[in-house]
Amino acid sequence: MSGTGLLLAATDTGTGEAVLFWVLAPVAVLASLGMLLSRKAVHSALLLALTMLCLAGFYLAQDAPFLGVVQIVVYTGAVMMLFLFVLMLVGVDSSDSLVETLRGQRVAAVAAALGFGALLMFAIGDVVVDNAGLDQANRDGNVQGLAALIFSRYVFAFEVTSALLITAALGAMVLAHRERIERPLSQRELSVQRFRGGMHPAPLPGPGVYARHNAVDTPALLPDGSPAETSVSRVLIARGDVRQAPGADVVVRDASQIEGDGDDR
Amino acid sequence: MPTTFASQSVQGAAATGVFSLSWLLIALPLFGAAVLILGGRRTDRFGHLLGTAMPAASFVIGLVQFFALLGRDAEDRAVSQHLYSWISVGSFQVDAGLLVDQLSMCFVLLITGVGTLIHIYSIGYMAHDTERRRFFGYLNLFVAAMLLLVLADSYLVLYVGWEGVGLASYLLIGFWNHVPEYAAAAKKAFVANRVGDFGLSVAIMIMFWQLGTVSFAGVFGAADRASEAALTAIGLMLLLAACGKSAQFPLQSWLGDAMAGPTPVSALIHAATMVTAGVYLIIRSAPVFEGAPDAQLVVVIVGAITLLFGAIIGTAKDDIKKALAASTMSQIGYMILAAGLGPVGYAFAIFHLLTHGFFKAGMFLGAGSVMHGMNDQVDMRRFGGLSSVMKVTWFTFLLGWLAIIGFPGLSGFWSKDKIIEAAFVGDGWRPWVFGIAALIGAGVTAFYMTRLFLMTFHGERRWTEDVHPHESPAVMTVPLVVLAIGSAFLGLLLGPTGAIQHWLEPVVGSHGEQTTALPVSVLTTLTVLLVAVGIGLAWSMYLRRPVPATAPVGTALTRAARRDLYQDAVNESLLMRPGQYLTRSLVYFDNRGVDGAVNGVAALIGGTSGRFRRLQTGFVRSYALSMLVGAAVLVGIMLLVGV
Amino acid sequence: MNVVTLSAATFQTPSVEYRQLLPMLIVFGVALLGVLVEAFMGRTARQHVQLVLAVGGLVAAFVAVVGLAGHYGVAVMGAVAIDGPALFLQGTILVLAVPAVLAMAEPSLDRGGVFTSAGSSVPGSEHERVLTATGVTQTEVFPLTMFAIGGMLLFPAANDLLTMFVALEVLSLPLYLLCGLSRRRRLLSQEASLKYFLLGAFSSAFFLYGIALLYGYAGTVRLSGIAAAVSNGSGSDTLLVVGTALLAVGLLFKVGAAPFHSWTPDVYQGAPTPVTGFMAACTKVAAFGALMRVFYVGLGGLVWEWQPLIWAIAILTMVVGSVIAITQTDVKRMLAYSSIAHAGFILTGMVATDTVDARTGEILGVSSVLFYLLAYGFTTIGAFAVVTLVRDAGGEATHLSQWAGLAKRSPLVAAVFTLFLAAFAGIPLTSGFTGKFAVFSAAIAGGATPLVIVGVVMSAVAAFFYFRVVVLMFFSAPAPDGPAVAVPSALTTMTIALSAGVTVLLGVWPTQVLDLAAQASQFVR
Amino acid sequence: MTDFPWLSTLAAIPLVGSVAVAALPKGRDLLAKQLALAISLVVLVVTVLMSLQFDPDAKAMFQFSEVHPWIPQFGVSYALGVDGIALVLIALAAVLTPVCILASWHDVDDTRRSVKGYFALLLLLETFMVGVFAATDVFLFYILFEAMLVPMYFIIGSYGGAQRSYAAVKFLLYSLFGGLLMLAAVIGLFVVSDGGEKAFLFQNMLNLDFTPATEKLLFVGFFTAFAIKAPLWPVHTWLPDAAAEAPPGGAVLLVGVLDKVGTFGMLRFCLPLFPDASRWATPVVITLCVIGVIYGALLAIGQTDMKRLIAYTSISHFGFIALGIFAMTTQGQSGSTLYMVNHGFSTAALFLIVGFLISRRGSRLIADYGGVQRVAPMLAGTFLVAGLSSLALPGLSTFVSEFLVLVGTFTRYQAAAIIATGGIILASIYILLMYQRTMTGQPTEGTRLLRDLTAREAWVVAPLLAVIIGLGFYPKPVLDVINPAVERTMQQIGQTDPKPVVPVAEGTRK
Amino acid sequence: MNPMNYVYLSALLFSIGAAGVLLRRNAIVVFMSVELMLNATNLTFVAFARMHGNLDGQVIAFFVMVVAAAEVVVGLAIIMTIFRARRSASVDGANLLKY
Repeated sequence: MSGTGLLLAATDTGTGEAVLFWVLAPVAVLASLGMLLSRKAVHSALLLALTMLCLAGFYLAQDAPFLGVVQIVVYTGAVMMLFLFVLMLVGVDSSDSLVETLRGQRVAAVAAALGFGALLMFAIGDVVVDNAGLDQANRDGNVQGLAALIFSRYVFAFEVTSALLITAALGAMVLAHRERIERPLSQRELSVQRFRGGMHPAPLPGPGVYARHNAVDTPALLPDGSPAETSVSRVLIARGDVRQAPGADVVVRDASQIEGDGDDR
Repeated sequence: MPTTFASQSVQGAAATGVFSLSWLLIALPLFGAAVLILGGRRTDRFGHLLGTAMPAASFVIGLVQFFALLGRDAEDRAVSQHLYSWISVGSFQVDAGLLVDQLSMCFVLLITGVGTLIHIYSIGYMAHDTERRRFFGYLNLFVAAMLLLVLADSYLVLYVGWEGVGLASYLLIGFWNHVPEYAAAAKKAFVANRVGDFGLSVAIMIMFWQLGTVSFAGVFGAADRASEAALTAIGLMLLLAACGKSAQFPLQSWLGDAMAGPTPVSALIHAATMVTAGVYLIIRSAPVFEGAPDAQLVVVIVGAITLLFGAIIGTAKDDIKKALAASTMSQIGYMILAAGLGPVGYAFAIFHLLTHGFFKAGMFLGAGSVMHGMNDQVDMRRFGGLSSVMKVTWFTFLLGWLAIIGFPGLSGFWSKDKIIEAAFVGDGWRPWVFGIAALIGAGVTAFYMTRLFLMTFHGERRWTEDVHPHESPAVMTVPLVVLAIGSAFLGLLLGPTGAIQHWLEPVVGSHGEQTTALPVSVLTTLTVLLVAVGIGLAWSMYLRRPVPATAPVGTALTRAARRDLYQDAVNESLLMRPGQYLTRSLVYFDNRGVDGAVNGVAALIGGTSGRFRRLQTGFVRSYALSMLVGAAVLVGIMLLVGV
Repeated sequence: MNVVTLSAATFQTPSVEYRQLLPMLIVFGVALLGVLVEAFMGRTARQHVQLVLAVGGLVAAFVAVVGLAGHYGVAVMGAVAIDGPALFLQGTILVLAVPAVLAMAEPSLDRGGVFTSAGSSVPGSEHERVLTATGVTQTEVFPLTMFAIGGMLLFPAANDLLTMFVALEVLSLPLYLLCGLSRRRRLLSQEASLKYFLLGAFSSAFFLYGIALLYGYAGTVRLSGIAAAVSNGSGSDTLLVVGTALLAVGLLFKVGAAPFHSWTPDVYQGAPTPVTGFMAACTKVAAFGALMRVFYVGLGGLVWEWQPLIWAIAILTMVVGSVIAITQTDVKRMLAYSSIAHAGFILTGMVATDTVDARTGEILGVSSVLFYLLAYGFTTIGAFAVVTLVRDAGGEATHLSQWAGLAKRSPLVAAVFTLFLAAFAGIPLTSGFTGKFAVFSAAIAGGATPLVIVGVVMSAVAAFFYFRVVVLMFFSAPAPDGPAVAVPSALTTMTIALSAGVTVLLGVWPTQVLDLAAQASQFVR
Repeated sequence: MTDFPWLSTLAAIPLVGSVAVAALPKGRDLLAKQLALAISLVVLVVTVLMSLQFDPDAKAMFQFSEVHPWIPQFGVSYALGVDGIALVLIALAAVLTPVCILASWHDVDDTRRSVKGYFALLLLLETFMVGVFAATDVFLFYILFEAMLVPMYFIIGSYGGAQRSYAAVKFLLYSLFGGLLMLAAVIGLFVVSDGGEKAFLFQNMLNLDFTPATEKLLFVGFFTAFAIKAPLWPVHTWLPDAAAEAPPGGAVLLVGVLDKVGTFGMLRFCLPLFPDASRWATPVVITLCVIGVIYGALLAIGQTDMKRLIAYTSISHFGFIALGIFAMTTQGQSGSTLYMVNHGFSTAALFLIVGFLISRRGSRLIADYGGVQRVAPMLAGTFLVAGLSSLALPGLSTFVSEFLVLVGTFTRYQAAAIIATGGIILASIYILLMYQRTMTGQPTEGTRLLRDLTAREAWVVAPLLAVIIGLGFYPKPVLDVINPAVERTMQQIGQTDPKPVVPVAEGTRK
Repeated sequence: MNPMNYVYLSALLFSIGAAGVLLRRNAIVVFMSVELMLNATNLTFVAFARMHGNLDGQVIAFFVMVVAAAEVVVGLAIIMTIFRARRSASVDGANLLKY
């Protein structure tokens, strides 16, 4: 095999693009590293969104306006929002402890990733490219150019993608849609259920009641002086942001201690 | 060594007339054996009669053939009978064929004649054994095998008889195998014989390799063209075979134990016939040995050692049968010695073999008769003074005794004296060493046989309480008498007349007048003198002094002789113990080593599996790690290979 | 540079060869119909309708495949290659899918069927209990399966890497879902689903990056274009080789080759057993088809570079699969490792790249792999179907100790399972033997004798664990409270009977199929 | 009748019979036994009829040939045919099967396994045994070689002794490992071959062009498989376990016939297909054989279990057989072939009689016996004859073969032959030691009430002993059948017997 | 500026994403890391598309986005079910299947 590529001397891109690159690239890298390192999933998601926005910038800079927009709309706008949405549903309390539990995993993972990255860099470093530019390809407009390809050469892939989307929809239905199999309870039945159940027919106690503080993160005290666990938001408990009620002996530590059935929401 | 060895024509004339019945010689006793062994209890009633009739019939055929041979010219007395093609593969062609010649005829007559007598004797001796029929079956089997041995016309057919007699010997020694020692003795005999058979096997293989044939005719015809090394190798291997079968040093140890068999067996197999097969083999193979002087020397050495060895053991044995067995060993030593001397000794070896067959069989049967009267006791220290109660036995034994010690005029005198003479033939150191050994042997023989005779039949009665000795029935004594007659006169008949030499000359060759190292007359005198000394010594020790009921401690030599000169101890420490150790360690090795290696591989794979299995931790991130590492390695490999 | 410029003015309506695409179109169409059925039909009838639809669709698609025999060529603007291997593999996938779907539809072993009554219900919850009691089932699995099959049909036929990537995803996504829908042991099932999904997505990323690098190398993702670039030697070698390696990662992940196999045991064990059978058989067929197409058609000029790679992977895969299987205690897990080992054996056949049989013109490597895939597929589906029959109160009794003395309880089931195990082990007169013979002889002809020797040794190791099961079934005393062998409905019975029949037939009389594989061994380039 | 498919018929009868027996309703055990016996006797009769048509001196290499294409892509045909070597081995199988069936009449009654299953397996095994000897297509041979494992595996594993499953797995894995190496070699052979639809036909596989390295590799593949099957030292350790744990009938067919496939394979396939490699390997093989002869014998002496003892004697005997084959002389190879037959009978007799003994006392340990001769003379007597045949007593059939092997070896490899001859001494020790310990002495507590042979058992043993003695004195009928085949093999491997060192004058050879 | 810088950047991001998969325990974050890898790939496609002067790369990137979107839906659904059953989205928690 020949050792050199056919593409000859690299054509420089414009200065503006260079500036853009050198500004956005560190941001993208730092953001992705931040995604990797941040303790909270939400932060990770937001940092990933930032990275994606940077990429959108790159796309725009490389004569791919359509992709750049789609990147923002689909990825940053839709996909990442979906992530955040799911995080809200399931993962608000999922702040990773950054203590590694698998022996050797961290070292090995970092080493493997570095090694792999180094190999990739080495491989790419060998490449000498001619920057042909897309001026000709984009001559009728970027979108038109893409469309011409999508609807001719890649039309079958495009059509098949529909199967993918249907699958996705079907899958989401199967896994997330909860079919109601019993008759909905009437108002009366609900009332009966509520009182028969013996638990809190009335609203739950508010926070801070009878306590020295009435902040939302301070549990109410019951007449006997013990803290009312139900008086603070579960979210706060999960985040570990609950203050200790003065004089209280019990500290609520874990969401699971109070939660019963959480899968309805 | 000057020889006028005639290239013998063992490729005899085709069998006609009575000789076409040669196969019957073997077939008759074989038939008897088959009927008696397969027939089971149904044949109990007539088994012993059938068993006796068969060898008798063979004897008759043999006699007829003998006289037919006498009617022919000396050169035409070899008759071959081709039965069928036995093994035929490529150039390896072995026919089942029989050869009746002067040499085999001697044996045929000895085997069937003495054999028949012993069968008759056994009718009485085994009368009270419920398994008598089986006994006769085995005896017939033996006779058949022995006849096959001596009638075979090739080494391989001989080999069949050779092992056949070994089998019969095994069966008969172990006839009372419910006694564990007897069963062990039988096995010992067979195994020792097998060591010898190993030699015979190898000898036959060398023959085929070197000469391309295993028939007597082929081998002897080609022997003069074969290299001396090959012939020496064949000779030594044949000697090994002879040592095994004839209880010669160093394979002698089984014979004493073989006395576990019923006494007629000892008489027939372990005295008269089977044990002399080695002598037959060596003499039959004369053309081979003639070309291999080194092998001959070894034969002589073995003979000399054994004759002294047996004699020395014989002096210390108190068990009458074991003493006789030692004597047999010694006497066969004489024969082997003679056979090793070449043509000068061949005829006399056979001569001694024949006379020995008579007198030793007679003495064994006599001993059996004594045991019969003494409740199967064998300890001579418990005998004594039996001459008065067992007259016939005593008298026949007397003749046997005189014959074996070489009392002038009796059979043994003629045959043994000739061997001693022959041993003195030659130049250099040999006549002196071997001749003197033979002489000393004669003296010692006289001592121990006299000792045996006197301890048994004379002196005070040292019987235990419960025995009431009596003479045996006629069916037992008549054979004794016949054998005694043979012991007395056979020598006279064959020896001085030179009949045996002339008879055998076409087979074993002739020798001219040989000069002995000492004059013959001196030798004869010396022999007689030594014999007299031996008798006198024994007389003074065992007749004039009382014989203690338990053996005195004795000198170191006596003790050694009593223990068979430590032959068993030597075998045990040299062969058995190391063998057992080897076997045990191999069993261990097979389990742990060979099988262990295989199982070890399995365990290794299993262990590896178990360890690798743990890599499947169940953590997605570990899996992802392995994939990333794998991908990196893949990329690495591709970069290495591709760029 | 083959810069393609298509202006709006010059845009031409793409030619769509519907006939060539018919099998895929039928399958996708049936999948869509299935979705509509889900939407509009009553719960009670759905199961039956879906089954009929699915099987009918598969049969129709198969007929379409048969009808295409000999009509080779590329279709839809070169995106799909319809050639011998593609058609053979499509046919294989379709005939394998029929018994697989039948087993999935088994109604009588477990009340309500194989799949959960509702994927959304929480395991162990009241909701799940109530739903289970009604005996409903998640009939969406049928359209999902059909989508997966559609993806599988496209995967080995894809003629450019983009189409291949899309096909990969089309076949993968439904499988991720199907894995999580077991009726029993749902936690395990969901865990399998999660693991499969995360690792699958991870591997897709590698696959995609590989495509990117190859695109960077060749400027096109069409296999013929890449092949042309390789033979021209244009572009950067490092991009090419690294791209090849990364592409291989994605494909080897799907075939379950070491070191990308680690998902296999967990997913095979956790997934509903009929789905496991389906995956083990059909996915493997599709993935090997794609692997062969990429490596033979696109990267055929790079054979000296990637052959050592396949050697190494094949050896590692055979060793890992066979050795680790020895100490497995769960029958499904054991079969999973066995499938890894078999991936290694098949890779052995792939090594014989361009050994063309002088007599028939068949490419030995390709035809042997084609045959092996068919043979192995049926055996696998059958074996997993048998696993569904051995049950105790907790559902399938998959722990090996529970299989002790099974022959006592049901000699027939034990005998059939023994047949499948014998085929896995490559005992003569079973399809496994013919397959092994085919790949090994191709490999030797291709000069890979050491590889065959490793394969042979590993077959011996593998035989150990197969026959350990036989020993258990036949020679061990049954546990007093051991599992029973359930009597299945006609569906599973048909699955097992068909699999067993093919296993024997391909062992005893493989001539026709071998001929077919030989004829189908040439790729359109 | 020359076109009659004798061999297919022969293989099909027990196959059909096996299915029929297996299909009998539960509980009809006696009927199953009778049916199995009848079928095996029919096979025997057909075998005899076929043998009568066999022409030892025919020009064609194989007789009763049937060739039909089977898997043309792999060059595989369904090809059957026999030469003398194969014929006698088929006959051996045909004789031993009914004997074993009769001998096993009550052997499996008290196991908790299906009785009819056992007899069906025996018949199935017979099919494979006939097939494997008759196969003249290398591939077909390989397939049957492997397929044979299966019924035997179940016979051992289902109907064996306490350690049966260990023994069965060990047997299977050993054989399978060897078989797989052979598979690799078979594949290699196919690749090397000229191809074509009948590439695997034995005749077409002869005289292939190999590079030396290829030929050696292929030889090693085949030889290893055969060595394991035979078994030769040091890959023998499966045999004692398998033979000891198998029911007596199974053990007989295992050691008596199945293992012969190994030595048969060496003679039929290893040597003619790879003559140069065979010559190259001969020193090693001869060494292994000699070690095996002595090693097996010594191990036999050290055994405490009768069946294991017999198994080890077989290892010793297989050493002899392989020795004769690799001596590459007519005597050696004819002797080995004859030895295969004889060993089959003599080991069968030993195993069956020991089996009878064990069925009475319930122990395989030598130490548990003693004095049997007093209470069961027939049993002891037949045992002795069988034992003597095992130690190759002249006059019994094994002697002829053992001597031929030795003499055939001697003309080329003197040292090896002499050491191997030492085996005859050890043979006498192991057989007589066992006889002494079990049969002689006073009856022990456990053996006092032992029954002698029943009529059925006597009928089992009688034909075996008759053959043993008959072939000992008159082996010609068998040798005449074997010799032409062996001579052809010698031609195929381009060997001639060494000439005697001293040329023999014409006319005095006899 | 050398347009290859984009490719370097994408390799870097790809590696960071891969490391994320290996290092993070929250299934959602793991999945986000995978998305990062896909994005990195897209960047490569776009960069190469410009270098080669054809739009195929951009088309592929577009398809990747579509596929990724579908994958996200399925993936998040699966993660949801896991979370509901186990009350945890930790990938380490799901290791009943092992050895």
